[in-house]
Amino acid sequence: MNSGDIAWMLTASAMVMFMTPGLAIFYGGLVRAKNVLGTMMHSIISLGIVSILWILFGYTLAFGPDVHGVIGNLSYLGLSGVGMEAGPYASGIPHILFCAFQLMFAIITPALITGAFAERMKFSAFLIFTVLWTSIVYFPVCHWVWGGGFLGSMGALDFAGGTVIHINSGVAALVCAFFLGKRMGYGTDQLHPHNVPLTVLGAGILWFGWFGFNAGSALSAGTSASMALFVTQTAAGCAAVSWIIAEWFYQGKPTTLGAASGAVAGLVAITPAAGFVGPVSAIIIGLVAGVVCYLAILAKAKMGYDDALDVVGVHGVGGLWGALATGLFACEAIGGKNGLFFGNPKQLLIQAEGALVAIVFSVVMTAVILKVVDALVGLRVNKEEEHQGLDLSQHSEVGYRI
Amino acid sequence: MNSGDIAWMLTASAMVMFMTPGLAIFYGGLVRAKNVLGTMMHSIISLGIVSILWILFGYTLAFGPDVHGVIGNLSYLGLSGVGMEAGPYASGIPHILFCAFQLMFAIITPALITGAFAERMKFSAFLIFTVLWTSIVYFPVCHWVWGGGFLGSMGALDFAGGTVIHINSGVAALVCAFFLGKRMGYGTDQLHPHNVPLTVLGAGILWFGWFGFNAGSALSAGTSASMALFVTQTAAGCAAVSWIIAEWFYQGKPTTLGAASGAVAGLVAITPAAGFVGPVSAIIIGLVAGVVCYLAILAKAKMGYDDALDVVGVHGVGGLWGALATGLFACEAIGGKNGLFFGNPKQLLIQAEGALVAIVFSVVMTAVILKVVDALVGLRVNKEEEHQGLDLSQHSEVGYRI
Amino acid sequence: MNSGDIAWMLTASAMVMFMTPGLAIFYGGLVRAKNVLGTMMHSIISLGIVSILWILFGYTLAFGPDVHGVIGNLSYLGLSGVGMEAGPYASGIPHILFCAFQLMFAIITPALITGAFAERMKFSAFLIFTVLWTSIVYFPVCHWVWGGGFLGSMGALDFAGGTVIHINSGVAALVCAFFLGKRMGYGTDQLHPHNVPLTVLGAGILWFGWFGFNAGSALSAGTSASMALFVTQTAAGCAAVSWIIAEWFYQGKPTTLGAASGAVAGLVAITPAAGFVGPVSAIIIGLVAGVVCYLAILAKAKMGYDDALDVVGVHGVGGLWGALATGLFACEAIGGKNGLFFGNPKQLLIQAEGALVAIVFSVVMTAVILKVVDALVGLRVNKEEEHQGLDLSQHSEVGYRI
Amino acid sequence: MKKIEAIIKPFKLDDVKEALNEIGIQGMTISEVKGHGRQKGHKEIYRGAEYVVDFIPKVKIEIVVDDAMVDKVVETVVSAANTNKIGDGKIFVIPVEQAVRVRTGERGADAI
Amino acid sequence: MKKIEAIIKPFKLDDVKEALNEIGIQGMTISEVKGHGRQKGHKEIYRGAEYVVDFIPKVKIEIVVDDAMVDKVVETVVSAANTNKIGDGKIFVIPVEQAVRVRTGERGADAI
Amino acid sequence: MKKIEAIIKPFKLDDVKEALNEIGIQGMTISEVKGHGRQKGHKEIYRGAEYVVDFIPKVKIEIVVDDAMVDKVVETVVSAANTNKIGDGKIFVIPVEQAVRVRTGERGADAI
Ligand SMILES: Nc1ncnc2c1ncn2[C@@H]1O[C@H](COP(=O)(O)OP(=O)(O)O)[C@@H](O)[C@H]1O
Ligand SMILES: Nc1ncnc2c1ncn2[C@@H]1O[C@H](COP(=O)(O)OP(=O)(O)O)[C@@H](O)[C@H]1O
Ligand SMILES: Nc1ncnc2c1ncn2[C@@H]1O[C@H](COP(=O)(O)OP(=O)(O)O)[C@@H](O)[C@H]1O
Repeated sequence: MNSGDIAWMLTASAMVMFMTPGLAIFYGGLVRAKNVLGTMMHSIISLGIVSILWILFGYTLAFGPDVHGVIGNLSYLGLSGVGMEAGPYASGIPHILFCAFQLMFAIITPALITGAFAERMKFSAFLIFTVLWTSIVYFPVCHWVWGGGFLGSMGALDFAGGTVIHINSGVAALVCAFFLGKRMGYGTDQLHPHNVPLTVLGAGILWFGWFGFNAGSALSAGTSASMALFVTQTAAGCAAVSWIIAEWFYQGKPTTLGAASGAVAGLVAITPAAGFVGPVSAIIIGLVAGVVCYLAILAKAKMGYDDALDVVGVHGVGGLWGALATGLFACEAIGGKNGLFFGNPKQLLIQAEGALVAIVFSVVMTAVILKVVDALVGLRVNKEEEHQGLDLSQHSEVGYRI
Repeated sequence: MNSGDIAWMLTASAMVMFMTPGLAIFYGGLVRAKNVLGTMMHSIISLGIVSILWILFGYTLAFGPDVHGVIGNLSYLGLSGVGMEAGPYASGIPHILFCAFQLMFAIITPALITGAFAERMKFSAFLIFTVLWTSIVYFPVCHWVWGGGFLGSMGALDFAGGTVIHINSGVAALVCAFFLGKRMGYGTDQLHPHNVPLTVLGAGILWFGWFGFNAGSALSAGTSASMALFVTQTAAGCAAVSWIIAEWFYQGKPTTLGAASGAVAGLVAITPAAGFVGPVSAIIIGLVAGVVCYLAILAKAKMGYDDALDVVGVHGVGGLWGALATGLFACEAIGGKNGLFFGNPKQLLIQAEGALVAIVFSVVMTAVILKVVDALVGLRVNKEEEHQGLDLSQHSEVGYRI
Repeated sequence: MNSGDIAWMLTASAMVMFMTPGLAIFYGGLVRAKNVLGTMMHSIISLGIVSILWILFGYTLAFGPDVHGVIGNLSYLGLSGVGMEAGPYASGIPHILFCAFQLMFAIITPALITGAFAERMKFSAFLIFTVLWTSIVYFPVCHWVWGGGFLGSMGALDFAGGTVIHINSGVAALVCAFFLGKRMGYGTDQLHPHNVPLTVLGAGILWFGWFGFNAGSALSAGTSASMALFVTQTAAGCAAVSWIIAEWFYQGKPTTLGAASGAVAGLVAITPAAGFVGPVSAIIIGLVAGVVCYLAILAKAKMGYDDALDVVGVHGVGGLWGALATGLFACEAIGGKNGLFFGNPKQLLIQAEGALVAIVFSVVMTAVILKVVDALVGLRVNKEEEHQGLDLSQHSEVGYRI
Repeated sequence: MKKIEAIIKPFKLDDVKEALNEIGIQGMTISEVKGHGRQKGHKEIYRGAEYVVDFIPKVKIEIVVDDAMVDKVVETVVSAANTNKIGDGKIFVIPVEQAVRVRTGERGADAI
Repeated sequence: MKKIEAIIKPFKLDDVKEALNEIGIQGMTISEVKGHGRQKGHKEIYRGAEYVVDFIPKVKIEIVVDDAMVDKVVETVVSAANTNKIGDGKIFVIPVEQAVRVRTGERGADAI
Repeated sequence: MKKIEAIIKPFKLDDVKEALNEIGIQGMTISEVKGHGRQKGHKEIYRGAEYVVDFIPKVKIEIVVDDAMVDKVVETVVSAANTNKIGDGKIFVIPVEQAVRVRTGERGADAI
């Protein structure tokens, strides 16, 4: 073990944890004032629920010794055998620290989805959905890519979770948006953000935490983490710029929310590529991410589903672009693998296959889970409650008395 | 010295510092809008005052060579002799870095108390109180446990400050609440939070910083810190969940503020235990913390003191539970000591004794200090000022013009 | 290379990045509600623009092999040759990580200036200004001090950027304030902060990030970083205290905004001195900083320029005091160099010379750039737009719907 | 001239505004108010205790019109704001003796 | 019918509301306003300079009642809102020609 | 007595207040309202779509005065609030039957 690696992974774990409160205020600012707490609650309570699942059975399903490439076995049930010894996934740090770091990823993934069903989902339905989705969708997909499962073995590259986290949650968000239907007033009322400064601050916290996310995924404090950090900064900045340029071009004005959204889109896109590409590639990945995700959001308006906080456009589309971009820009000198532009066209195919598998699995399973939850408790609050807002109807609270 | 340890302790120090601004907004959001700045000011200016006290005489009282188990001698007055050499408390890091890390603890402890006298204390009285309390209560108690004093020698376990910080400040808060009396309008008006999103963000920052607090208390980047980080996350998450379940059961609705408060309760409870217990114990410590602290707050309503922001219920009761839980769940394999459930019932007794000593000392000394401050400048603003709010009456400022 | 150093510099880079969103909300809270987004946008989009400039040509101008002490050559154009190998500026970390750390400094410097032209600058003008100023002013001055240029060779001490960042931006801010003229309503309307809690939180984030800024400037996780961290905390705390004491004395009330501003003033002042001075010197540097910067702001009112968010008073004056204080308090035992009070009066002179060069260069170049930008697109929004606020007129957005 | 003050449910504002525009009424002034009446307030929970907040958010619309238009405006508001639930609100008609347009100084019916 | 507009100190709102409920008045509409009058404003400090803010937060209560109730309501408000300090506020009585309940279309005294 | 209700542009509030003070009017109550009329609303963009927000922030000033003062007050407000642009606002004059000072119970002209 190596105290430098441990120092960095302790920090990175804390930073990734901090992303979830960051997400809470990022999303919280985007909804109407009457839903701010209900929306933040989704993220905050995920920090609790997923921690419990993780210890009980999540870690062993995701990272227990592999069973046929599909799932981890039950060796680590209740974290038995997961302690202070080094390995098995990273030689420089204690097993429990790897487990802590990965827990933070498991927390934020279902929390990301909540943007899609914001402002109208029952709290009880959200809880059951989160428990089921994390257990049935996240843990397996995580295993497939990082835990010794078939996607990783196949050679799919996913440095910090473009497929596991962003495509996975983005696609689930799409299904949720369809199942829940539009918010009351969609298309007629102005369902606009109530506190954009809060959202921008949230984006800032996400950006900060993302260094832990991406550079931490190197699992050691070395050159890989260093390059991952640099390209993370690059892609985020470039996507913020390209998003507002696209806005300027299409709608005549660049917006602050656009800059914040662009930054997140860039962070999403660089996630799978972080340890595999260099700075100039990161510029391109970022610039494209800003434009593509912006266009995806414009397209949404025409497609008629109400993905309230644009999880699909940013995480789904951005994650997909990132997965493919990894297949294009990966460079052996950086991360040991080449992509199409460095002479290895096969990698692009593998990336696409990996993404496709995740998409299909996530779509199907999310749909099934939503059906079950709907049958159990009903997905959506009633009209009266939706009018009142989630804060009062689900939690008997109000956000502000200013 | 070891650069990995230094790297981690630099980070941990920064993270613990960040908890105090986090506390400022946690508390700030909980008061009425007219008191938001006055409340935040308490924390912010503590960052200054305590830093000065620490350099001048605080560090030497707390960590100077021990005098009869009671106090440090004056060797380190003005930090003379505290420099870049390693030790004496941690071999892996420079003395000055240990001193910096411990300073952050000294800052947040009096800041925690301020929640009890929120919305009605004179700013001048607060300043004098903080100087006296930190000097006469915090420095000695810190010495007793960590500086070579009698509680540490007795074998009381307090990994990151359950007794030194949370019981100590929680009990002081109780005394303050009694001495200051209730806020105007208590029991008739709705003295409700003005900005819950701010409070939830504050809880997020506290949670993040707490990794530095608990895992940093290992004083090195190794296995102990790794386990401390993991159980910190676990207890916080579990307590957030159990608090809202308790709410759901007792009051019919789970609240966002409950989730945030629960998280803090869990963090408090795991603080003394962090380096001594494993994940499954942490689940139990957290689940109990959420319920016990929630019940403590319900009980407060009946006992008729106005601990405005529930310092007693969360830090006092949570800290006490944590101290005892350390005596129950400590496990030699983790931290070298066993508690009751691992065959060493004596530890529980020692824990109780340690807590009792801190409680008695803190109650008596806090009462004396309050008497003195009251005689000097008066503790409480007058009615007119309380009506106007602390922001205008103490600082001639207003929080918002939105 | 050393994993401890890498761990710390990864963290420090992330922390310094986080300062820019921190600055966004620090400044954002200080303007009127109608300008909050326009103001935050300045910082957020700098994160993007400067990242691109840096990769393309900024890094090589600042840190490429020196040409006559004036500028870096083009060896590192497009970061070619800047990769995962150690050095050349720090042996313990990869070149790309040094490059990342320095990028964060390049980002925040132009962002600091934006406080001077808040509430009235055209967004397009801001963009061009930032591109030009960063390229023509920041990159060269950075080279002079840290990149092998003549100020560094001359022996000017600037641990973390007192001259490069704070004097440089503070002076540029003064020129901007003069060129842009006063805000509408200056002197008659109350152009007061709309959200002081946001500003205080921003100050908290800045404080946190500043540990990365100052202690990170040691470029390794060792004794220098440890001492830098300690004195950073000290100076910030002391300046917060001395600022509010000065307020109490002059205006009868201490303010929360004063405490927050004081903290920032202390952080600015200790920046150049951080690795060179000890704790007691830091107390004095901090105490003086709080008072001097407060007086500078009082003086502004009489001098009749509208430096909206007091960049000149805090960063310009604070930075100058810090540069000179380094020449007074530097102590060989800490950082290898002595200042006046430790028997080396020459150092003070060198410090003054360094500051003077930066001031003259920054004044002249900033003025030229403003002239150019004015000719190209006009610096200032029109009256109608200024009335409406930047949020609506520049971005068609509103900050709050609460 | 009369001033018609309508106190309605906030989410009905857009409907009412459009209905008024349709009958040719452009000018109006709105404000956020809180109402107390038969409609039950909502429940809030803080620290385990329940509170009933019986001031309910409403929107007040003020429209000054010629006497001839009063009935039409009242009817329009009634039909647009109606949800058939308690708390739909009230309309009050108040005499106005003079109206002036600030920009031009015009008075009376010309001013509105 | 008359509309009684009472401008009072914000912290007196609950007292006034309860006093009105006691005499059988349920319906009222309140809004946050700022007042200017004899009461001194408060001082604010920003960047070393003092400012006097002379618009003081007040609450406006509007109650429409039958003519017969006017005096009783006025007296009730006066005694509940009184603190005997400058700035306690004013009550104005304004004629109302018609009242309509949106939900039912009822008019006149039935509507209130 | 009459109540003068002036709806003006927010940034004109200080000018109007001072002009009123100059003619001896101290007492007034102001509130934040939103206006709809001929003045064009502003454009907002959210997620690529444009929205026109046609409720524009205004300030309402209410001043109760003796009949004799009405004209003077109206003129003062008109000249102080005028910017010669659409949206400058309106002034309405409404009869007031009674005024009471809460602190003293004084009535009529003495109360204001
Ligand atoms: N007498 C009154 N004077 C002024 N406002 C009233 C009066 N009665 C009711 N209101 C307003 O009308 C709203 C609706 O009244 P409420 O009694 O709840 O239902 P409804 O309109 O169905 O009779 C109240 O919230 C209040 O704002
Ligand atoms: N002439 C007036 N017209 C409208 N509102 C008034 C008038 N005079 C006073 N007010 C309102 O009444 C409040 C209290 O008046 P003030 O003169 O301060 O004290 P008092 O009520 O004791 O006479 C003011 O803040 C203002 O809101
Ligand atoms: N009939 C009306 N009743 C009530 N308020 C009105 C009426 N007409 C206009 N207003 C108010 O006056 C403001 C200005 O009116 P507008 O038609 O935009 O411009 P102008 O004052 O130049 O005629 C509006 O925003 C609205 O608040």
